[in-house]
Amino acid sequence: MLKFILRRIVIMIPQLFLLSILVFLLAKAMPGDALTGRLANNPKMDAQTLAEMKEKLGLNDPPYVQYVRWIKNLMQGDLGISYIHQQPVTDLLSERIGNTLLLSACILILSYIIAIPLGIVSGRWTNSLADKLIVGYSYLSFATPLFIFALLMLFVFGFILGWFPTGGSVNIQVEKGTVDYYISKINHLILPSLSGALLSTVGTIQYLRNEIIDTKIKDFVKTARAKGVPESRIYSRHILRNSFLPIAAFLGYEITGLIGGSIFLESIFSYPGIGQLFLQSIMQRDYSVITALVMISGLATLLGTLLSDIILSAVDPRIRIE
Amino acid sequence: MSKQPILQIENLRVSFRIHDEYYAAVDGVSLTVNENEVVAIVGESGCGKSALALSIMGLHPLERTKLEGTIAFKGKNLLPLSVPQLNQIRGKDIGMIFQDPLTALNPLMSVGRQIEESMDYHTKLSSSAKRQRTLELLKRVGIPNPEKTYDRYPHELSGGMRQRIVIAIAIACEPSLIIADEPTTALDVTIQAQIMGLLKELQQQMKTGIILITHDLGVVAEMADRVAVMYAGEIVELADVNTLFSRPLHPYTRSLLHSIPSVQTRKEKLHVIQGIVPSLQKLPRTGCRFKSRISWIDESEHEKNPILREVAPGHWVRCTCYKNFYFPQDNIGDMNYGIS
Amino acid sequence: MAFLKVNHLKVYYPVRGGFFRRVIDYVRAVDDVSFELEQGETYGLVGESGCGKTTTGRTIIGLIKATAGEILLEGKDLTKLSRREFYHYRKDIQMIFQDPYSSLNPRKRVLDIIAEPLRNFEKLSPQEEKRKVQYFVEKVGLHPESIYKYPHEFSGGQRQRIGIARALTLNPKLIIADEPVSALDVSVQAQVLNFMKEIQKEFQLTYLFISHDLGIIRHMCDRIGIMYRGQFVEEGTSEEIFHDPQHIYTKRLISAIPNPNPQHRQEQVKLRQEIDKEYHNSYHQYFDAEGRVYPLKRISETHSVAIP
Amino acid sequence: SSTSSNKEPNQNKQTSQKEDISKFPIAVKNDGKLVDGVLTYGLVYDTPFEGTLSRAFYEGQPDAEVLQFFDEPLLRMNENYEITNDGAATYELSNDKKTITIKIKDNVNWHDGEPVKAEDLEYAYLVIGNKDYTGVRYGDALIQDIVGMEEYHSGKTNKISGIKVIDDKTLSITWKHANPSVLTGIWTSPLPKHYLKDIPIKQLAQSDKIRKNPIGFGPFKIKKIVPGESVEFVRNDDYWEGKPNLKGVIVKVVSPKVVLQSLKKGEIDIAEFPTDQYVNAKGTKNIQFIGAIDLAYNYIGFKLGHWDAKKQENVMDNPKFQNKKLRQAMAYAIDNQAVADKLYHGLRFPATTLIPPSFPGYYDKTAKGYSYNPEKAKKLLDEAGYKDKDGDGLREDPNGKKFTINFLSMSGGDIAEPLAKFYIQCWKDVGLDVQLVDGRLAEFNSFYDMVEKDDPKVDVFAAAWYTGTDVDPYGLYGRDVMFNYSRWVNDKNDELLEKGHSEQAFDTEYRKEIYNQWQELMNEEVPVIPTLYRSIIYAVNNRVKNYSADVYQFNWKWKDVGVTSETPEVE
Amino acid sequence: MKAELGGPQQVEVQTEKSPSSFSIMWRELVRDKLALGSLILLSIILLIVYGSSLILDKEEIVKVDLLSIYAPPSSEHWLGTDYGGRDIFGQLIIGARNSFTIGLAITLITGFIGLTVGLIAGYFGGVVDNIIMRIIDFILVLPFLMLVIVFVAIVPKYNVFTFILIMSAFLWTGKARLIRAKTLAERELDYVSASKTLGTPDWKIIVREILPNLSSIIIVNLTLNLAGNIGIESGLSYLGFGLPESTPSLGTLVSYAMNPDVLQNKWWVWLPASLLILVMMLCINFIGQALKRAADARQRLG
Ligand SMILES: Nc1ncnc2c1ncn2[C@@H]1O[C@H](COP(=O)(O)OP(=O)(O)OP(=O)(O)O)[C@@H](O)[C@H]1O
Ligand SMILES: Nc1ncnc2c1ncn2[C@@H]1O[C@H](COP(=O)(O)OP(=O)(O)OP(=O)(O)O)[C@@H](O)[C@H]1O
Ligand SMILES: [Mg+2]
Ligand SMILES: [Mg+2]
Ligand code: NI
Repeated sequence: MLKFILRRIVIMIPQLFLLSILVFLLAKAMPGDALTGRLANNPKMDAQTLAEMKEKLGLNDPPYVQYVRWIKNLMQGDLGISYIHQQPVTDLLSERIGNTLLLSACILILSYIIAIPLGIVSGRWTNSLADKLIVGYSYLSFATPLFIFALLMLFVFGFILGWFPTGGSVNIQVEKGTVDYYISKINHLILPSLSGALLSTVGTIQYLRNEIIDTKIKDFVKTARAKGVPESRIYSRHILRNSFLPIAAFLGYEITGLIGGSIFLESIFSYPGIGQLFLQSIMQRDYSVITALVMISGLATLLGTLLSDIILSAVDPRIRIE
Repeated sequence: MSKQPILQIENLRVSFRIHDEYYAAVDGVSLTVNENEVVAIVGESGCGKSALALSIMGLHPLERTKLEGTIAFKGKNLLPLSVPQLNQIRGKDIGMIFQDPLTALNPLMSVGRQIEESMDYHTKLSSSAKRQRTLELLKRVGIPNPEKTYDRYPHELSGGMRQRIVIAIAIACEPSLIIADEPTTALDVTIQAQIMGLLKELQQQMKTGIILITHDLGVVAEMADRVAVMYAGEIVELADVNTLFSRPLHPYTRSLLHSIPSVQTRKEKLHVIQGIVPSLQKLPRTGCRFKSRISWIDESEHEKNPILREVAPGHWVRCTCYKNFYFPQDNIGDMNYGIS
Repeated sequence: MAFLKVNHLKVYYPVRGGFFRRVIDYVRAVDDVSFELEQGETYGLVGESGCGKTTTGRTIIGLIKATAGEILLEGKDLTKLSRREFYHYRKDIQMIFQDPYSSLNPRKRVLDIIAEPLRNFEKLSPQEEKRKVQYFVEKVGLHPESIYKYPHEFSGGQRQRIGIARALTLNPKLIIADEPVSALDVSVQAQVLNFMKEIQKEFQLTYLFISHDLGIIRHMCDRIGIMYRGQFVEEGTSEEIFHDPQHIYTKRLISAIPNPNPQHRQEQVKLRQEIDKEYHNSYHQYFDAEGRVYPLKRISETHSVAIP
Repeated sequence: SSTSSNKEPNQNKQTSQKEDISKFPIAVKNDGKLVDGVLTYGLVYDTPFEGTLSRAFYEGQPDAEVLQFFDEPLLRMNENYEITNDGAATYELSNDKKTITIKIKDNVNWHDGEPVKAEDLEYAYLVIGNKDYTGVRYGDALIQDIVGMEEYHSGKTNKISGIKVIDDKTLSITWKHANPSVLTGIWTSPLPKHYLKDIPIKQLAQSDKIRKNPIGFGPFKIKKIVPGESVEFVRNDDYWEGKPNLKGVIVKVVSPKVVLQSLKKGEIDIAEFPTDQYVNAKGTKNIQFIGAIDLAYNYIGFKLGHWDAKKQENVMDNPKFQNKKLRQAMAYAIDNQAVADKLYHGLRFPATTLIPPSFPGYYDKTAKGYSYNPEKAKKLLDEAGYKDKDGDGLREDPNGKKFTINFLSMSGGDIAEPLAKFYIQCWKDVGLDVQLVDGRLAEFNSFYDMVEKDDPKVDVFAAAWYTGTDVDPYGLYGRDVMFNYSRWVNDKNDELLEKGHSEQAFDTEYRKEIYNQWQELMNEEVPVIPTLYRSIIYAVNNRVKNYSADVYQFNWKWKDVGVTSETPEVE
Repeated sequence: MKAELGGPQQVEVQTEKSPSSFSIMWRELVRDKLALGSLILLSIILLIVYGSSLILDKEEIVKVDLLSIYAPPSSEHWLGTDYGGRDIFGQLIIGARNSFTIGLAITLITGFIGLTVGLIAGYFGGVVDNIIMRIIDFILVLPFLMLVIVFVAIVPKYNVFTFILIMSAFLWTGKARLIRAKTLAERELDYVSASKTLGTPDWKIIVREILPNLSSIIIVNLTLNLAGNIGIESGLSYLGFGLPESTPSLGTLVSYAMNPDVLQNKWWVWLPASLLILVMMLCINFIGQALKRAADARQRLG
């Protein structure tokens, strides 16, 4: 098992290396740099100082020199300094990544909480009215753009009904570590994560439904029935466990999707996380942050697939990892 | 010696819905299985053997299947029972063995647990007692290392082992009837021989009745007490095993027996049954269903509405078309064969 | 000279493992197998599932690469040929597949299926092609009109015939039949077996007949090789194998066949038990310390057994 | 001084109404009685604030808005953005106008109780001038002009000879040249030396003392920061000007998309309000809108040459638009009034000169600019030889060749596209074939990349400048100034700009006269066409008292701002 | 973003091995009232959209008219106007055409690439497969948004065509995986071995033997994908990297709803486009589901 994980991680290294080159080249290929047109609020600047600053930031070095410098630091765990935030990228990320992880985890959990029962109902009672409604909902959610939906949620539940806070990740007036603090955190999470979750159920519902339909006609289910196992146990013990396999396998890939979705959610709900940070850095050409984020999300994707494999091997005895 | 009937099937019809219409895959089958008796059902693929077996267990998808007639298990009709009621009987009084031992086992559950599972619902044993019993069962079906095997998963076992597990599941609660749907078809001959031996041995020990579905006449000859030959949803011939092999009457039974190459005798040419089994929708529903496949027997020889007749004690044949069909090696005249 | 001579054929499948997924071991699917086929005979290959029958057959026809050994067809070693050269020998060896459902492309008409080899090897006009296809279709006992139908419109036995017609179009000398009837229903098996015998005479075919059903082997084959874990345990004529089996494995195999005579039930069971006992008692006489069989030893003109 | 807008507001409005910024109140009206309450201030941005909470280091506007609560410059400004003696310090200018002496008032203390000292201001200069300094403030000409600054910057000295700490509270700064910009642009924000001195300058910007626990001497103290999203302030009882009215202030980021709703719900009390949403927000009962003209203008520039980085000067070598009449014609052809009224509902209005009315002292009220006059435009084009010779409705150049103008415009916000389209249509109406560069609007970075690098694909570009408080246009139009994006060079221009910040220009009348001449010159030569002036609007909850729309706080103070009820009014 | 749905693992579709699968598909489609209705509705929509976009003057529609900004629906502007005074109805028609064309083109291009790559990887297996799969894995970890920005910035003319190419460059991987998996299964079947023994060259086996057998899952997959691809540019429009406004698209219209004022008060700008996307997606989905049932014997309605 350990060997397997190690092996997979070793395989990741060249991938990440390639990714690093590509990302670096892309970052450089984007028009403009961190200083382009960006001195909007510093009206007093002369060409010489600007050149001096570019020099200081290393923007004048040939790209390969910049790359080597970057990769060297990267390997020592130094992600560089954000130009825009004037802060080491590691610090910046540690401020933000917690929020995104929390949000993503909530979305994931919520979407499973919503999707799994629906998928089960719809797979178990195929072609029933409930099934049709659920399938209808899953199409609808598939067809609705996330940002519109999130905005509507925000207006309805945040403003019109006023049930939830409309921005930020926590109320600043509560003391960190108190019960109130955690309640406030959760309260701020509900709306964005629910918006994300409601729209990201379609995959899970459909997979689960298909999988149950497939599994319920398998021979071993017949065997279980022939044993006299009650219907509810047939589902809980035999069909569902088998049907969850592809969902478990999908879990790792979900991570990629979450990073994409967080860009929208974070900007609509003013929730400071890395999605928003990524967008901001892209817009402002904050190279060190962009490259760090891409590397991290690449790593997350790779680890996600690894995670999927590990989960899969944990639940499926047929897949043994030596 | 009079035997207690445990299962009495009367006039069973099993119909499946295809394109909004129901087609009978099992059509008016009556069959009795006595205690401590092995009844074999043979026939070509698609003749309705499995459909018959599944209907006893109530395992057909309810929304697409229509069941008519009666299936009386120890005098109690199973057909009107609800699923929870059936669950009282399934696994406890009737056990089932499926054809493919790999797909018949849940890949995600240890085999020990799978055997134990039926005890969960049919006995009040403590978990250690259940485990104890499972280990015994494993030993009984000839698994060399029960303790170790208990925690194994199906894919870790060989085909023969798996089939033993399936058998262990079927006999876990000492049922009085076992339905074995092609239990050895997927296995090699040597393994097949072992499994057959095991089944026979268990049957003799437990005095259970067995419905053995197969298309291998060799297996039938070795295992069965009585044989029912099915064709196109109907039983065309029913007799005890010796009679059936020595004096087959229905042309279909005869053809089957002659078309199989045997190790003992080498023929230059095998007997060929013309044509194919028609699909469910195209099945002839009137007259002798085998008619179209024996062109050398004249139309008029077949009955209009063939029924299963007892032509000799315990020997039942459908349709009289066999009568003028002469087989030199048979000595019909010798016996009291007549048409009642 | 033998028509087909297989010499010390080995086919190993690599097993990967370890940190770098390197090959750590091999599955010895075929491990040093030698046999010969004479023109016009039917040679049976029998054994338990997984013993390497299919692999042997597929290696001979070139679907699998041999790890070592020679396959001599009329003296020419097929394993040493380049792809291009092998192309010319293609015509001489054809194959009948086990599953008549998956061996015919469901999307093609019978005409296209049967004409496929013709299109590869001969440039025929559409008329000629059709005529030739129709000739073979009739030869295998199907209606000439059938050529415009699709495989799903035929029964298993008919499909198998289509497969045979396809194999015949190139006038092959050797046909490898890998369990040609095991997927067929009992009542249809006979059709195909009879038919195979017929065309063998007509086209002077040599069969390498693979099966695990000893009844069928007995019915079809002149000579038989019994395989066990990639090796031969016994080889001989049909008579010799069935009436005078020498190797305990062969005996066991034969005794396991169910006897279709209910009267002999008791004896059959007894025989089986005896042989099982013998198998356990004298195991080490037949298998070496690793459970592998010994090299074949000739005990008569035609009969060889793997005993030390 | 210079810059650009990266926040092209979103636009819109009902066709009929038209607003007029001059009719907006500058200050809120509230006659209620003050209570001791906490006010919530909204940072209306799509992105979190960066959190570089130091005047010497911040770059983003959100940070600046956070800074105003706990830190301030030592010298305050009047409505002409000139320093006064009302602030935490007083100043005196020497007779030669080259030396300023700043005296910090006695009761001015940092939030940790330490007094603000002269060495703190010196320290600010030492940081900014240091070669390890990571911020952008050193670009200021006024800072570089300090005697000894260059030597210090290059590392030759470790003190700036032009800056002298006279005593604990007094300091003088001497420049090489006398420049009236001193009055509007002098740096007077000290850094708490006692607090920061142990941190290497290179790491100041990233240190916790600036990012997490910054101190200032402003009316409020930072209590807590949630990075990127909110800051909690409490009253600084020790504020030099007296105890502030508010018990505390909460600053939090609010997305522009929901700012109106947040205001209606009372979630925030004050926010800079996106002008494009004003028409819908108008009439909201629980809030008042106050506004002023912004220190900015939009313009359309012609690419007349390129920037020679080696020589550090602009070279006017692009022949395409050298003909003044062509430029004038293009200016006459566009209907800015329509744009202002229809697209901006009057919250932007046609610009007439390059000094916006937010500089009341220098804005030339008499300037006519270029009002919409397509006939005149056509006439000028005819005169210049741009005639339609092949009858396709589009003019060819004087040589009869196809004449296509490539127009670069920035994307962002809804209005960008129709605006660009509208200009193109306007020009087409007078027979000019104008096409968007690459057929599309350019994204912010691409836009400035092309403009700064004088991409030959670009003939004409639409951009905007924030002017800052210093009226001096040199930083945007000087010969050796990189931000002179049109690369226009002209002797008269050089002369006027030079005079504009000469010692003589300390005389406001003189300076005004010079800048009037300059505005006239620019209008005549039109290297850039001024198009629109902008407004800035604040939405303020009715409970807020003493707040005003002028960003530079010349007639109000945060100390005086208060609330008249415990909780915000809700609609 | 939404395009993820196609996802790394496609829904398993069991292929029915029968040549008349087209007729089965058709039968299944006709049998399913919902699917049939969807097909008819979709055809009508497409007819109107493609038909009338021939008549409409695109220049006129995208022309800025400052006199009728945000005009509510009226007889002159059936669905009102946007902030540029441009007719929404006209934009809706042209937008629908563009969006559908984009969706279709992306679907086809990704289908083609995915098919080619998947077939090659699946058929040859071994090293080839390994290399291709590594490439696909790699593409999966690429930062999509960033690449789009870079591409948008460096392509000289950013229009429908380049947009299609950019999106296609990323979205083929899912399909390649699916096809590969199917091909892997298919090549194990004996008819492929048969063709090999008959001397048929590899490329012919791929094209003539395997490909036709994948047709039903390809059709099903492409149909369902088409639904996903129609709204694909709306997310990018939100981020500011959608199509230029001179090229109206449904996504652009929908993304106007980002402006809270438009969202709340000017329904005519974004709602019709949203509904149109929804209706088209639902229609295509229903058709796709019916096709899928046709391809999967167990789920057929009968
Ligand atoms: N659930 C079902 N729905 C529709 N038709 C069915 C169903 N199950 C079986 N059939 C049809 O009923 C007939 C009888 O099937 P059954 O499975 O009983 O045959 P069998 O004799 O067991 O054949 P085999 O030897 O192949 O197992 C066949 O024609 C089959 O196609
Ligand atoms: N592609 C492969 N890779 C690895 N091992 C293989 C492969 N194909 C076959 N084997 C192994 O090689 C051995 C021989 O297989 P083969 O298919 O030749 O057996 P067989 O005698 O034809 O069996 P059956 O009767 O089941 O068809 C088996 O152990 C099998 O698991
Ligand atoms: Mg069956
Ligand atoms: Mg095989
Ligand atoms: Ni009859």
